Amino acid sequence: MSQMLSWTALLPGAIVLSSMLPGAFIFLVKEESHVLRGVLNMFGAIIKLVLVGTLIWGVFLGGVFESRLTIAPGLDLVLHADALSVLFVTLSSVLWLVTTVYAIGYLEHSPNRSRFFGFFSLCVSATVGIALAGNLLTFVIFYEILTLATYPLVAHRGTPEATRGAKIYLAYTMGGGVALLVGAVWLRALTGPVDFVEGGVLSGMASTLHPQLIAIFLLLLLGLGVKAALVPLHGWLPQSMVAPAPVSSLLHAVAVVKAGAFGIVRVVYDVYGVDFAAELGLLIILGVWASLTIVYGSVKALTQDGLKTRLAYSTVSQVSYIALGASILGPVATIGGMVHLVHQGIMKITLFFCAGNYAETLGVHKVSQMDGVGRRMPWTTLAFTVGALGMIGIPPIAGFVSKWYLGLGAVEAGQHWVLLVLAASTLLNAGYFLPILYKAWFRPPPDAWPNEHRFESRFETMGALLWPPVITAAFCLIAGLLAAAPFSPLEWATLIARREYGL
Amino acid sequence: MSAQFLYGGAGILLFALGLWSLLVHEALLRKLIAINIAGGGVFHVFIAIAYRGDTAPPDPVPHALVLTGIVVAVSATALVLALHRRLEQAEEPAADAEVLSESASASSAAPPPRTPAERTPGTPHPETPHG
Amino acid sequence: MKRDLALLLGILLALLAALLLWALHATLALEPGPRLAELASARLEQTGVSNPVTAVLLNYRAYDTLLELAVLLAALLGIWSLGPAPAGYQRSGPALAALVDWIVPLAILAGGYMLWVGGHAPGGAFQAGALLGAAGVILRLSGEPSAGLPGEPAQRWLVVLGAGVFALVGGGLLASGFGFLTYPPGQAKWLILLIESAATVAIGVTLTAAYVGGRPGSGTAHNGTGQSRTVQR
Amino acid sequence: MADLLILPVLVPLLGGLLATALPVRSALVGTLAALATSLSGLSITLLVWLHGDLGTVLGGWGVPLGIGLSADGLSAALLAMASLVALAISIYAGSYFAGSAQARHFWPLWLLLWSALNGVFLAADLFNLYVMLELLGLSAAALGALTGKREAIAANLRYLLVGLLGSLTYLLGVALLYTAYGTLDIGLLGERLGPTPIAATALALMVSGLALKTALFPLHFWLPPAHANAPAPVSAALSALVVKASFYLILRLWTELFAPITDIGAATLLGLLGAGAVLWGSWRALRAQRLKLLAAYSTVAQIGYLFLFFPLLASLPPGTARDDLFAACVLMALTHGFAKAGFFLAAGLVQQKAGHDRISELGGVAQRMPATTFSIALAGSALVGLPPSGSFIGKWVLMRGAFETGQWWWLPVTVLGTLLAAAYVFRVLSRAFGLEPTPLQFVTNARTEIPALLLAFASVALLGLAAGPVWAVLGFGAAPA
Amino acid sequence: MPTLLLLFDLVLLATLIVLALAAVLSPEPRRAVMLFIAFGLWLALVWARLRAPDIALAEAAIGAGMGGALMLAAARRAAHRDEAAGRDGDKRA
Repeated sequence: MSQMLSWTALLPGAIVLSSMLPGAFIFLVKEESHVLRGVLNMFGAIIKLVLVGTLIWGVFLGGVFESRLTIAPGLDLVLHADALSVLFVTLSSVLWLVTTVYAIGYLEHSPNRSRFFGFFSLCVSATVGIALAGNLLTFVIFYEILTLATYPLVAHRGTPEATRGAKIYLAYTMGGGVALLVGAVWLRALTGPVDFVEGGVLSGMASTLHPQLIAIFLLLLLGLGVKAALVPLHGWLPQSMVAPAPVSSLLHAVAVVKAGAFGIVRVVYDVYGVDFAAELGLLIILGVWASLTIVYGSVKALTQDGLKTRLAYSTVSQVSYIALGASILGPVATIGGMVHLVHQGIMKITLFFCAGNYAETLGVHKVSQMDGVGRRMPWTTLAFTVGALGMIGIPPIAGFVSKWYLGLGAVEAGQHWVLLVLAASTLLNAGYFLPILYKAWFRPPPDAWPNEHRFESRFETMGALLWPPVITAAFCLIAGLLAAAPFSPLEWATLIARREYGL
Repeated sequence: MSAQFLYGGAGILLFALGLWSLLVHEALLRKLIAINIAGGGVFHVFIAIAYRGDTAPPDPVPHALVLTGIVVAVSATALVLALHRRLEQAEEPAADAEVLSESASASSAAPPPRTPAERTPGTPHPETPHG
Repeated sequence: MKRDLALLLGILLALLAALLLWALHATLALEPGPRLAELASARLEQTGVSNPVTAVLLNYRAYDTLLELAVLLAALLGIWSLGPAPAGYQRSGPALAALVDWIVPLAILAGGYMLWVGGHAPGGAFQAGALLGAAGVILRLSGEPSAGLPGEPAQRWLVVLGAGVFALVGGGLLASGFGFLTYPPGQAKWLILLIESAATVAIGVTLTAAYVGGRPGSGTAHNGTGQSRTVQR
Repeated sequence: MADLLILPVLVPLLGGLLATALPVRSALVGTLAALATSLSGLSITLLVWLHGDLGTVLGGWGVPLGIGLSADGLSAALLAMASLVALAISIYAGSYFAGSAQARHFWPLWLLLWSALNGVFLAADLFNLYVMLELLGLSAAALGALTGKREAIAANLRYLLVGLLGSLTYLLGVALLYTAYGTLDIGLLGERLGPTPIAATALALMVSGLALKTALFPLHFWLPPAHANAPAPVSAALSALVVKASFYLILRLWTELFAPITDIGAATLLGLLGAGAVLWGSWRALRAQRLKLLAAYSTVAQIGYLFLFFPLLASLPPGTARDDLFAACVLMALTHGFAKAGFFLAAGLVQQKAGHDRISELGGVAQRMPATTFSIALAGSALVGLPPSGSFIGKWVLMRGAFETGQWWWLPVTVLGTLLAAAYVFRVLSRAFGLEPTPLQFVTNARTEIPALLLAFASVALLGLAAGPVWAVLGFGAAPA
Repeated sequence: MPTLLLLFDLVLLATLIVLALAAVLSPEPRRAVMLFIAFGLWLALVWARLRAPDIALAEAAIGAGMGGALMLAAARRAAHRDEAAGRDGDKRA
């Protein structure tokens, strides 16, 4: 770091550290000092938001932000902020603040909270690191740190199921991580240091290397597919629903799953380059695999009675929309995929928050127990409804925007079969969300809830549990209605697409 | 200088003999004798190549090396024997209790518990030491 | 099975020996020349001693000898860490007692001579130390449980003496600018004598203590199992 | 300035002698000597970093007669690791042996072992190395048997015999070299040595003797019982430092002294043995029922990884690619040193508190000591080679080298080894997430948990994110590969 | 190399090898140690022949002497235990 440390070189590093350092201190905080822990958490979240705000403004103006740490000659840890990374950083920072508030409320009297919030902050730092990674080595490093940081969260409760779920989670992600590592090293051996460059790096490679490049892509896809929950590799997601609600919501709806999808997008756009990938026929493989997952996820969701497991399978299918968007050649489909990255995040986190509320307040874990929930907890169920309808793709909620652009992009690229996939999945979404809404609003509530808690708050449940889902539901509406406004997810996705395709 | 080769050769034979005995015999004392003989062999090689006929004075450097080697060998022997004696003592109560059960044979201390898998198949390696 | 495993090993090691013999022969056939012999004797007079082996031991390669004393000390510390000494031997009969009264002083005297003669003739610290050790062994065998060794504190200082003097002389020379174990021209002889005598005493005590085989604990030692063993026949 | 080279050997030796003479105050003398020794070791490393290789001949007689000391990049790096790890072990041992009768026996032997270790790293004379290896082996075996339990004594008895056999084989190799080339100094020998039968025989003898002492795969049988039954600080020193000394010698002899005659065939043999060590060691670690036995088998596996570098180094011409591989090999050795020492120290605490170290019943204890469990987690992730640890960087460069030299068969070994390592590390860590009561605070006993935590942290963050200095000390500069 | 001297050397070395073989092959501990001490002394003799008197003295005094004494004590203990075992009808060597 010989050159003068201008603040543009410090910002990306500061964003990653803004949650890592408080996290490290939280480990040392004594269990009973809640206030200190709360302050550290909120301090980290707010600082990160402020930094991300300046980053958005800087990147929008075309500024270059890069922190480079030379681990060893030829091995650089690079944090580079480009349009794509800002999208994911903003998503995870905003949702981290909301989830922290929710988690503080949710874990009111549970044990081991210092440990929980310590690893929670590490997790977000890893996610932000993945988002800001400037080369393949940094990406792999933060990708593995994410695995290490999420394992204790999944196993947090300590029950035998939690340990079993965590073990399955670890088996999948460790295998994926090793596949990603081998692919990355193979690519590094062929082409030298692989920095992410908008438009791709490999387009100029000699044709003799093409078979190797295809093999490398499959390896990378295998590694990333585990976290992106592509079909055969998704087994860990439903199993790790044993984790507490904040973990399921932030990690398995936003951080971990999106890291995989984000990785696929990075590899396709910034390593291979879309045109070169299409030339090698990789997009077809990706497209088919994503479509399979979309349909499979929705079908499995139909039959799940557990509310969180149903949402988990819904996540499996929804995340593949992003992969699908990346696999269609054309800026419009790219916009659809990118914007779905944000929309799916805010919608799914709302649903998981609501699921957490039902479990915490009424002891309702199964869909069959949700009769008349709307009457008892109107606000939470309203937020759930907004999220569910958004998932199905009903305008004006955000989900519709991304499906619309995906469909448009598919038509433009001449891949009409994608429309069929979108239509089928929309129907299936309706198939597993509408019954829940019907039960919640129109069925009479049972005489006694399985495990009701009376909270002394004025509203239906504790404030810290109620407001987060309502806020994120509002985000869904705003992202849908004001899609054309500046700095909306859609506008930013258009900016990304324009820079990726060099328009 | 056939004398140097003659004596050096004897040294190498002693080393091989010591190595063979170390790998084959079970009893610790025999292993210890084997190691000392092998050590003697190596030192003998040094002294043999230091010998430069009856006229010229021999090369003092290998002599000093061998002296150091002998002292090192004897200190290692002393430590091995002390460890062995302590091992026998540790087995002693087992022997006293032997009146009750016939399992522990006093004559040879039971080899330390070794799962069969630990013996790497095929490759010769020094056996477990017991009295 | 044991029988043919031994045979197989024998054949293998015979091959190894043959290989080594062939390699040795191939080398000696090339007349590899006097090695360090000429060089060592050429600069002998600067070393302060006339016996070439002692010159190598205490001047050219003094560092090795220092470490060798450390090895001896490490072995003794290992023995001491393992437990108290076993019971001593039966009081010897009058004949052996009389013989011992003669041999032990003689051995000590011979050790002193061996130390002194080491400067210019075969002998030296290690052989002298071995003689002192032999005296200790004889005392131990003739029923003296402490084998002529003083109490624990004194034993610890004596055992440390050899390597201690050596290291301190080396350190002193290093501090005074000559370099570690680089004797100033005039004083080489006296420094070597000082180191050798300290080493002789240390080696004698160490070897005897090693033969006693246990911590210089309190009173008659009984073995690890707590009950006092009958005196060994 | 090169005269200071003797200090890292002289200071612990004098400390050890003083600790022997004053048993009552051995802990105080030991700790002070430990501080002074690590300072002297680190200052040597600093000197080598600033001024390049240092060399001197003791006694002022010039190389063929006198004994040379030398410190180049490789020895400086290992000396720095040894100084830091041994200092942490000394602080840990201060509290671990506090008040026990073993303390007076531990400190003198420990300082002699440390002196021998520094001596091995600084020696430039083959016979001097033999005496150093003997002192190292003897004091290590004596320390290992400190607990006095039957298994410990039997294991260390076998360790001592194996060590003697290894040293004698090495000495016979030295004898043959002296016969042919008439000198014991490594530098002079390097100039005179040519591809003759005697040199090849000497290489075979010396390397097999040292392989026995560094527990390379088929010759590893003695290591697990010896390291698992020793007291915690001793097993940390055995696994992290003593085994490394023999490996360091093999690396130095193989790549420098015997460079003219070491070809790809012999290097591939070492690689295959290393691969065997990785697989067999990891498999046995996975099946080990005791925590310290798991750590010992993990050492066998990690030593295997280090030998995987030999065939790659042999097939690359001297250049930045080869320098990177060499530096990565050194980095993995250093990281394993820090991580394994941290792991053993933490495991020792768990054993001390639980009274046993059977993995299946460690859940409760592990949860009540968060700092210790965190050290095991950090050290474990460094042993597996997960980022951001130094061994991850090492494995990254190892795999890249395997791809670039076309020797792809080392990849499945590394991948399988990493997965097996992840399995046995997380088998231990999953115990720490039980339904035990929440621990009151992070650190329970500072004087023992902080050293273990710092060692584990160094292997992960320090070497993982700032491995640049390793390249710099080895003199490979920052030329971007 | 005058034949007489060669003959002398051969006899010297042959005895050395025979002593070593005997020491290695004899199962009874005390007998083995005795033979080992004889081997040590003979080795000292050989080295005296090779004009290395200091080392011959050291080998005799330390190698055969001290080493032998230590081993003798161990051999006697082993012999006692063999007899004790012998008395109890367990014939294991």
